[in-house]
Amino acid sequence: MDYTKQIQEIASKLFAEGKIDVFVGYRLTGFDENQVPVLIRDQKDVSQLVFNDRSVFNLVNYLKYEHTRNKRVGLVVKGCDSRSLNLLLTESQVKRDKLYVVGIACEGVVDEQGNKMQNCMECVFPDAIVADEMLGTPHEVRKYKVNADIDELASKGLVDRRVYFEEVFENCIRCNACRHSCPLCYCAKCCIDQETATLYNGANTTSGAFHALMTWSLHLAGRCVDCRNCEKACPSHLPLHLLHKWNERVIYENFQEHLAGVHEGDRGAFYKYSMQDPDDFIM
Amino acid sequence: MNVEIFVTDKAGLQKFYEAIIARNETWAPVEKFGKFDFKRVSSLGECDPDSPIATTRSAKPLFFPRSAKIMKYTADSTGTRVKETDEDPFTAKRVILGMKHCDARSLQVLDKVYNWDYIDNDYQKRRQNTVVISTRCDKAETHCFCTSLDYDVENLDAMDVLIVNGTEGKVHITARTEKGDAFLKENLDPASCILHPVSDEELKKQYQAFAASFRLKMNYKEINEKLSKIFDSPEFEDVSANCISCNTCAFVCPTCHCFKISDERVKDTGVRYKSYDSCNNGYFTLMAGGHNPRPVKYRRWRQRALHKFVYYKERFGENLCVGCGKCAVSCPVNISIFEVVNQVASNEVV
Amino acid sequence: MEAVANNQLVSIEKPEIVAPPNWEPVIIGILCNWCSYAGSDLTGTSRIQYPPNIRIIRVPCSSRVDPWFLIKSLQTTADGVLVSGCHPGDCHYISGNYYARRRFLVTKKLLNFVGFHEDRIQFSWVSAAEGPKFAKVVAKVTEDIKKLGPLHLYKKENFEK
Amino acid sequence: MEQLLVPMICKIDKVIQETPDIRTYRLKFKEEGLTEKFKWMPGQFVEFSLLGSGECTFCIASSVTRKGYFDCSVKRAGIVTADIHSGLEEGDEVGIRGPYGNWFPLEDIKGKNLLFVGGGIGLAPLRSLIQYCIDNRNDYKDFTILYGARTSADMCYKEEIKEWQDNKTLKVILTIDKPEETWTTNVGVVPKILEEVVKPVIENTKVITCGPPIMIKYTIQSLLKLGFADKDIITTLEMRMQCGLGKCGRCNIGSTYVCKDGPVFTNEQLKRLPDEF
Repeated sequence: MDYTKQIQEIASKLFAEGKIDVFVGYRLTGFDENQVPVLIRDQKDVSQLVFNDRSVFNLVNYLKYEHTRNKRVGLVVKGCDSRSLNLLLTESQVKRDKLYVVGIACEGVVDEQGNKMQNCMECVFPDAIVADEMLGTPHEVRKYKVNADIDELASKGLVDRRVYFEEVFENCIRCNACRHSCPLCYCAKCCIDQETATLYNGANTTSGAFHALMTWSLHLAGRCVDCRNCEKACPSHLPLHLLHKWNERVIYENFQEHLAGVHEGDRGAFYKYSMQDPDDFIM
Repeated sequence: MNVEIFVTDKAGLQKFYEAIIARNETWAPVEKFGKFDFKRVSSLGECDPDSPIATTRSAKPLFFPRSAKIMKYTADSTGTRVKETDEDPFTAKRVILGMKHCDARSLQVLDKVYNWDYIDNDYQKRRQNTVVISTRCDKAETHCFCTSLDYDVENLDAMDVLIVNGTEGKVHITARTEKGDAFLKENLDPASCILHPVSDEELKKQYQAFAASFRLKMNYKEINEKLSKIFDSPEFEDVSANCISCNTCAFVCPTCHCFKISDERVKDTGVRYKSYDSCNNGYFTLMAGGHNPRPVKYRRWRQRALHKFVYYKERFGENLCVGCGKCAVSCPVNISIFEVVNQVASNEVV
Repeated sequence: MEAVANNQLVSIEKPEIVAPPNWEPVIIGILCNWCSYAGSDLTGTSRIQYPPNIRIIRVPCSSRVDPWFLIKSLQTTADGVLVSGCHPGDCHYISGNYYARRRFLVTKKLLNFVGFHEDRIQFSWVSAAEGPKFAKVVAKVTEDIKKLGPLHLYKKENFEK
Repeated sequence: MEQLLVPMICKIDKVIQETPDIRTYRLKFKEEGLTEKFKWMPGQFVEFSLLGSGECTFCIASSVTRKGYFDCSVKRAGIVTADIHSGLEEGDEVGIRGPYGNWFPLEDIKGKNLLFVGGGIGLAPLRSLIQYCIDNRNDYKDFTILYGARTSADMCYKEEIKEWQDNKTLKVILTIDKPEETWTTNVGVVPKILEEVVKPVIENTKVITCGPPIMIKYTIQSLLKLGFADKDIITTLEMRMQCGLGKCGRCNIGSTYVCKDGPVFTNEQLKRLPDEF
């Protein structure tokens, strides 16, 4: 999967036609195979752009910052990224007419060791859903698969799970990198950071981490698109995908096979309801 | 100080480690979720003191805990009482194994800020009660640039005991401070070592090979000088464009020392904590009433870069960066502070 | 959970935590203003007894209950939480409880996944006319949570006097 | 460090509602002996903590020469200050750490004419110095106080201002931003009044100014226009602080720690700082 040339051509065409102010893409770090997101504002820098299976980071995240706000933006999206973009469009965070989206029919990206990422192996929608232009050959429709880690953990006993997650919360240093790297966390001030003392858990304690991670994952339940930006950002390498994948599974199984951001205008699972939702757990 | 170099082999080193762990409260790099971090260990099997991979987070949490209790208090109808917190677990006597050079150096840098004006007694106590055992790296990692900064890596005296791998499986153990000397006398079995009181030729050679393996090299004096002049450079806005303000760099940095104070209260009792904070945070400087001196990302980013390479230098005479590259390793978007600082400095405004 | 020697209760999630003698659980009840709160009122006025372990908080609607409330309750003092609202179709705000139902299911499952027993968080639909049902629900929740033992959440040790 | 951050407990002796959103709290130490030990200079600040809500930085608004108590004036602005306003009454207990920071250069201003320019809550740090100077009146020459507020209701320390007006050795000039029916004296923003009404003597005069950032900015501009030297203009800066000890890194402006090297700066010093306040 290498669309470097096509993307460079598209970007330079867009700049030449004056259609965009900023193009968000990837460039090489210059010293290893990894890539750095880059915001290009001038046609002469277009040659920096690359795209291959190391283009991991979800660029939709950059639509949150002042560098792209109120500007016409060109953007490269993979399948999972486009789902988050779709949600942002539905939630009125970005304007479609200010975006020029280059969609990729993604064949999966790799982690730093060069192994295919887990989420790519389980990916249901590898093709960009929102796009002005598509690169690559579209894939056939895949079936939703339950995450292997989830299966393994869910089969363990309550006490074991508690021990496992206690370790997770203890290792969290509450840098909030997960939140900042998430394309869907766009609130100006996160509810976890509201300094109203009775609700606030500002300290980096285990309990604060429990509170923060649980609240965060529940706010993303039914919205998380499994791009794994958070996991990549976490300096403690916490298995954050477990929380999201578990929620995704519960929602998929119980709420009419809902998957986040796969249809245009489709909101998160908590923004709608159905008469058929399970009721048996309520007395 | 009269430097004695003990020479032993890999097995002797393992024995040395075992003896330390058996006799002292020991902290060493332990693998968890696929990376290393300093943890309390009770046997050598749990940890890997010689791991070539540096810990993701620095040893900073052992001296400046991620969240320390300042006090507990009760406030009810009978009045307000402030209570002592529990015994600080970090002030006990302890040994840290497998610390890298850069980490050890960061403690010297932090000493400056903690000992000016108001002296941080807890930090002092933690420092005094800790024996730092450092292993010199054999090879530089991708993001390392410790040799490019204002300290002599070869003759660094930040650690108490230095371990260097020599040729033919030999291991050299030296004390670098009085504390380290006393510690070696107590814990090292001289029978397992040959004593070399004179030459340290081999150490020099190892260091030269290590220094030659660096990919990143810069002239810190030039950087200091250039950065101090370009506060208003528009370049900052460009280079910070792909930063996502995630704070990871500050939390893993061995020298970042900003903190916040927060209260938590349930009914009548409460605890006040001091915990890490980062200047990349949008509301780090937000004042009540809405005024924010650093309201946009590039200004916060600039504060962090200049604090590392200009402000701290002006104030305390040292760079607040030890060149460990931990921030670049952990950065989710692979921004390297080395590259960015050099890029800014190279675009000097007239 | 089975009682160990001396009839002491242990925490189901952390077996090393043993309840002090004569331990009584603390349960937070979050009730919707229009049905369940009125229902609990009816329970009182009709002199039906129910366990005193529940502390009641009134909210406008069951969909006002952010999962955060549940987490925070468990994190500070509560050993269990009961959320109660109108029966489906009876919501004062037309569809509030349908939204709430989805959120509750996910919250319950997620907390169970990270190692809390499912019964720590319970839900019920209680209408304004169902005074006896409210008493029954509270009795059941209290009994369930007594069986589960004390909840040891990371927080509590910080706040012991 | 943790010990340095533990506050001392104070009892609120008196609450004065100065304006709709400013209250002055008169504090006394609960523990005996602390009152004698707690010495401060005009311009210094304390960390005021409402246990459970958090800490706030307030300057001490009274002079050390008025013995036995100290005042903190609190404007309702953020979360903690809102809690302070709604939650604290006479007899309640709060935590105090301090005093921190530097103070007005008392030696430098001795024997000089003094011009105080205050706006809104900015009178609080000036009040500390004004009280100190009134109590050592013989050390100073002419004494002018210019104080401006948005409306007459927004003026704090009304009682005390009356006292100052009655004091024949002081000259007090008040102004409000917009005309009001009952208001008979000056109307207009502080820099305008400064130029048009006060017309200060420049020789041998020190100006001490404090107020909202925008007011300070324009006041300094008009002072320079009037011909004052940079070193004769003294102001106090506002930055977010948390530790007050020069450690937490919040109040850094360049290599300056406002909590240690400030909050009192002369305009000469301010010019050297990067423009980030």
